[in-house]
Amino acid sequence: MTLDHDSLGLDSTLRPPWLSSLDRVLRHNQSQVSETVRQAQVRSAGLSEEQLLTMYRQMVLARAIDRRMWVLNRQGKAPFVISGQGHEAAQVGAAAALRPGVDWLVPYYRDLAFCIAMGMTALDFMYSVYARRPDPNSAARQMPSHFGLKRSRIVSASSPVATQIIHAAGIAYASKVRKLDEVAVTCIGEGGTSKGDWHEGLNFAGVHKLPFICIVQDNDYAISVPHRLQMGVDSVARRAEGYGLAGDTVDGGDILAVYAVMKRAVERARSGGGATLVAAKVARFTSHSSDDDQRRYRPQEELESLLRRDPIERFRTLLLDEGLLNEAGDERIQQEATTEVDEAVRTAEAAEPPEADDFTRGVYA
Amino acid sequence: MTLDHDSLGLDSTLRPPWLSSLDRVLRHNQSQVSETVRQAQVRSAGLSEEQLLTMYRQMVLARAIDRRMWVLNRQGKAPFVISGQGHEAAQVGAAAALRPGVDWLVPYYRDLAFCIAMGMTALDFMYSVYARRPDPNSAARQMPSHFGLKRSRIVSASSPVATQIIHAAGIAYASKVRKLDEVAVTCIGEGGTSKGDWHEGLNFAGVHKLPFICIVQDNDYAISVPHRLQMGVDSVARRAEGYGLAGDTVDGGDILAVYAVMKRAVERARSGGGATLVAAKVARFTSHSSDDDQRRYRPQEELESLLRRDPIERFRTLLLDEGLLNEAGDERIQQEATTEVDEAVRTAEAAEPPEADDFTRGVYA
Amino acid sequence: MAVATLIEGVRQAMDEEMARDERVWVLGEDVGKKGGVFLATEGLYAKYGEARVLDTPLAESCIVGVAIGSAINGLVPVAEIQFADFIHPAFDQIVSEAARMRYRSNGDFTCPIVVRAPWGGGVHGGLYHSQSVEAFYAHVPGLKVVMPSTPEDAKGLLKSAIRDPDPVMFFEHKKTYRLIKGEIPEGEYTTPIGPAAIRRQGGKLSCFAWGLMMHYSLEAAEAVAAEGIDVEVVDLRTLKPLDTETIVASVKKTGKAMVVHEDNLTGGFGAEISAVVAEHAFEYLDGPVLRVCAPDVPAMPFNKPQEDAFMPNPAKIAEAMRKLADY
Amino acid sequence: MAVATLIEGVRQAMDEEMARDERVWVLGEDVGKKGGVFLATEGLYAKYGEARVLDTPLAESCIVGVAIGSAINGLVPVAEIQFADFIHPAFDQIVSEAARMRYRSNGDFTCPIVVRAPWGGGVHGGLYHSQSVEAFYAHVPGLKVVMPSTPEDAKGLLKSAIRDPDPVMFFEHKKTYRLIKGEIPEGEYTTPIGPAAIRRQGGKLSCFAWGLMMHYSLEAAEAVAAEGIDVEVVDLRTLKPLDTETIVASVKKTGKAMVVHEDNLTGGFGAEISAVVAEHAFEYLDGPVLRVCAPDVPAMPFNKPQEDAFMPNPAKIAEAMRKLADY
Ligand SMILES: Cc1ncc(C[n+]2csc(CCOP(=O)(O)OP(=O)(O)O)c2C)c(N)n1
Ligand SMILES: Cc1ncc(C[n+]2csc(CCOP(=O)(O)OP(=O)(O)O)c2C)c(N)n1
Ligand SMILES: [Mg+2]
Ligand SMILES: [Mg+2]
Repeated sequence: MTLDHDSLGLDSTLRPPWLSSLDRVLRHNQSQVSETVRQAQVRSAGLSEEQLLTMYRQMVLARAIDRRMWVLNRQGKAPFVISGQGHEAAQVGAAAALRPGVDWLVPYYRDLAFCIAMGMTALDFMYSVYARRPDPNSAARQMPSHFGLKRSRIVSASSPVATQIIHAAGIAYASKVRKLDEVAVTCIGEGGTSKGDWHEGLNFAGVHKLPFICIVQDNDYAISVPHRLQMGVDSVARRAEGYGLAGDTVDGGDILAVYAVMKRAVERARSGGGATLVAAKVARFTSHSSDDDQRRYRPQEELESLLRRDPIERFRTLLLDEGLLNEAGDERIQQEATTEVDEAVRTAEAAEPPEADDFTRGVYA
Repeated sequence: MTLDHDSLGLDSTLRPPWLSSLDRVLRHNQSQVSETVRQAQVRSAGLSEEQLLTMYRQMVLARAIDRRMWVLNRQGKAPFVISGQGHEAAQVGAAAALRPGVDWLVPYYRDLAFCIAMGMTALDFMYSVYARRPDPNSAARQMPSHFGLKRSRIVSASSPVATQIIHAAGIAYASKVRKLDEVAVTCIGEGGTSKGDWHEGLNFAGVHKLPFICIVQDNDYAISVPHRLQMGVDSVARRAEGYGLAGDTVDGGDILAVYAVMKRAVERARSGGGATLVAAKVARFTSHSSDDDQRRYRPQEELESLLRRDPIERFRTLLLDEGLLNEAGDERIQQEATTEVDEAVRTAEAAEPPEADDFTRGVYA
Repeated sequence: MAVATLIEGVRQAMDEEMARDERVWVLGEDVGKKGGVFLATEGLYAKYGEARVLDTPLAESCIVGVAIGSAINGLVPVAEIQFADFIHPAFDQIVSEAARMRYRSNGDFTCPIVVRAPWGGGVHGGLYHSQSVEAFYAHVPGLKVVMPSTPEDAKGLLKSAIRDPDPVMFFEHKKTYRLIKGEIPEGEYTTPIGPAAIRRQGGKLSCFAWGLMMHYSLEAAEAVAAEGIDVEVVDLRTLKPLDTETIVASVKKTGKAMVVHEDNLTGGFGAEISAVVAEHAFEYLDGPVLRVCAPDVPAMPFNKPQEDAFMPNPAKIAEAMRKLADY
Repeated sequence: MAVATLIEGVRQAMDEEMARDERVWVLGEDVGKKGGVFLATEGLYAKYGEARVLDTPLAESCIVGVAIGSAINGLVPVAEIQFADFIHPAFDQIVSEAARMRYRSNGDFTCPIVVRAPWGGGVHGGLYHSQSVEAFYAHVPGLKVVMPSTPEDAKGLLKSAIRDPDPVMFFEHKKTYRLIKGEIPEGEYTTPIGPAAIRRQGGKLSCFAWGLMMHYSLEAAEAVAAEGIDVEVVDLRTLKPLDTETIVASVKKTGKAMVVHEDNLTGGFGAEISAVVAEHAFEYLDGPVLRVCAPDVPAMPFNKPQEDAFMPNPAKIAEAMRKLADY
């Protein structure tokens, strides 16, 4: 698995020379972290070998789907693509602390890996990329990455940023009133925290000590708007106290750190200890979406440095070093992901588009 | 000066026996604070004797106007009354740190004393209570206490809670860009901090380190909704850090403490040090408005305890103890206030109501 | 049948539905101990407790958003917006979220919520406690918009709204709360969302209205009846779905149409009624379609002379009736 | 005269006004280095610096509220809302604050702001990147609503909007940004806010439209002209104030009227045009007033077959023209 250099917005004709050698540099840097530290990390996480490998598989699959989207976009088959590359550890690490089908995910558009980890299949998603009739997210009414999957309790997402935060609070309020042992998790970018709805949702969760967790995936940019113009503070987790929430800032590239933070947050939620705000610092590898070109506003050194922050590579190295994975096993996982994506693409591509006249259906019950 | 017992929502027929003796209790309690402490307070405030007496006069006048409104309401002359009784020290203490006509006040409906201190006259206000044509706030288009006075840079206030916070941020942004030495101060209740606009305004002020101060007058209630259902934290000032703002919680009944906090905040603002969030804990003496009856939701002991929190009585005692005021001087101040209110009432009552057809004027330039 | 106020109908509807179905809950500012600023929820807090009669933070987007979330997770929320004037901060949650949840998820997630709000003027409310907001929401597919004008309808329609599987905006004219009294049927009943009610049969012209203006139109109709002008007054009750059948049928009969509303003229919902008539009843029309509305000023002033001048009233309506009858 | 795109007209207007008047500034999401997601502000950041071309936090209410505040303190803001679909969170600031500042303060405080937003569909935008929002704002007294359809007007009207002493909502159809090219006069000019433009003279029927639909209506008019149906196409350009004079005069001439818009039918601004015609041109009307609009679904779907089915297009418009001509 290597990074999708193209998705950095550096299309092949323009790809600068430094890119060719970066993968090596990256691998080298990461293996310098002491082995003992890593082993301790893995042990203390309290995750079984199987769980760890499942998490790795989910990340790999999400990345494979994501990269394929960009290919489809360049082929003119996917008119719109928005990506989660670079956010996978934050999402899969968080999902690992949840119970799919019991806990709620109120997602945002970068949560592909999160959704995969909660039960969405590559095919479920590819239907939406191709805007095909069987799309379980929205029957192709919405753009892709506007997730929604009833069987996995992934609540239908819209485009307006931050509205979902309040829905998650409402879901959690219902869980509390109905005495259901459920946690509502909702995600958003750091840009989205500037919206009134984010505030109103967190405040409500704080007042009622709800089983609610808000994960801010802070990738330093809201499209082109940098962190410094978005907020006057280094981490939004600093806002937790002001709402009566627990707050954590975590390296969102470190899947085990994310898992640990989320495990505590879930325990807090389920034991009546109240809500948590997690700020996960992540890297946005791609342009904001297929309509954007991040070279317009991100300096080249910054784009280069992203390559050293691949959360999948980081987890892979850890698993290899731990002896939980070998190159052959990794190869198999990559291959399985590719196969799944190939099949999803084939099936989705062959599926029917929605019936034109069907669009007036379902406005009301 | 005594409290307006009626305004506690306890109308005379229902007034319980305990009220008759409370003034004495109150005065007794307050004089037990050691004299040296008080003198130190006054000296360290850095306010001249004249300034202190001006502040006292402003509070007394505001209270006199406010009490008269309720009388007019009972007489059927003022259909709607909303009060600032109990908030006066927070407002006048804050205003003392500002430069009227230079600094901006973006007020809320309880800011009668604040407006008086910034330059509004009893007559300016009474015109609006009577909904008379010369009303400089809105030409009687708005309900009373929707302040606005161009010459004093008091920005026209609407009813929707919290919208004004963003206006103040915008004003401060313009001051900064235009390199004008101005501070924008905006007020709101603790209930209003739950609104998205409050958050969006504070965030913007934090990003740009604006010459902006938000004073939250926390009186424990938003109409009937108690603090515990409004926010999951004891003081909203705890939210300051999360915006990159300075934050202070202050006893809003202590005029000198408020002044001190505001003086620092103004210095910070003017020196480019950024914005401040002040939470002033105050008591709401009256029902929310003339349409409310707080006995429906506030326990009687709580209403009684309010009487021990009169900020004017507290300041008066301090001034008396300091020798800055004597009973005769106080009497004169009270008398002057009464006279000013009497005259304002007379003039306003005699003024013309707006011309009926005039209401279609001034929708556009 | 007992005579009661309109607000009592509203209160009873919530009380009965909460008793009937424990998923039903009420949320809003001051709906708890205080029983709402108009007392629409009086007694509910004592009866059903804080969890089901919740005083929310002062945040309208939060109120609607929490309602939506709770509906997704099995509850049936009745959200109160204290004044319709303060519903604007919730516009995005209502228009982008509530109205589209079903559509965008192809029916997998739904939004059975009710948003109640007192609207309308003539109560010294000034610019921000008097507004009409129905035009904004009646334009939005996915929402239903209900505007009762009688105690019986207030109760019956609110009960229907609570049981409706889709989001319902339920607007109660605050001046009618205690002004309008009427009989409320004993026992369980609901009033269907959709059909208009012909409140007064007439042959000369059709007058369409809702809320307080429906009552003013009836008054005006009585006034001109003495002059031989026989007006049919149609209480639309529901703006969305709109009962175009009844509207068109009435105009077919009378040949003349007018609409009365308190909202300002331009882009008010009266325009939609006019447009329906101008398209679907054109061949029966014997005169222009008139609108009696507030003028295009931002909202009604607080001072009495100007508030009076702003509001349509029976006299102004009667004048338009005469003018139309004479055409 | 140089031929340019519509968005180039928009960009030039801001550039020239910023050069002319240093109080003018631009704020919004991504308007800075990136130059806006559609590149409407391209080059301005480099030319005028961050303080005057400000990337704001992701918060629409903040964008409009800061614009209002800055206008109170002497600046002339041009706020960009990235997509009209995301203007809803600013509804309260626009309707309660911007529109009423002058009125409620009796002229002591004013609100000379411009709020620009790209609207409209046919661009694979799905439910939330395709909406029409003009009906919401054209209903609100205190606002002006401008909807240019040509590069010349986009520039001239935006310059007028920036100089206007009152809040102007300036809606640019995103599909016309690069699709529609036209001549932009050399040198300084403005186009007045208010008057409609007759884009095609015709005697058989009047067709009122704006934005992309104006162009589709012209196309349709050409198509039916071959069949002998001579359509007058009126580009309203400004919905508020509405040029009722031109509307009524056109219907007096042709005797038949139709409106085309992309927004959904019920309560869309087409209803207002119909109502104006049905009241003020009734005696000249020889047929029903038709509306060709999107159906009442919450917004246009992302998938192509359904997006196409949602949008009015020249064929659908031509069909309505034939039907009306035949009446
Ligand atoms: C209310 C609203 N305003 C604007 C947009 C357009 N928009 C979509 S994503 C985005 C940036 C979001 O940034 P952030 O929250 O940091 O999330 P990220 O994309 O970086 O993960 C913007 C401005 C929107 N979808 N909703
Ligand atoms: C957006 C909005 N929602 C509701 C109201 C009705 N309302 C007016 S004042 C008020 C309570 C305000 O409480 P708080 O902010 O604590 O200020 P206080 O009155 O206690 O000083 C409410 C709910 C309003 N004016 N605006
Ligand atoms: Mg981001
Ligand atoms: Mg309060």
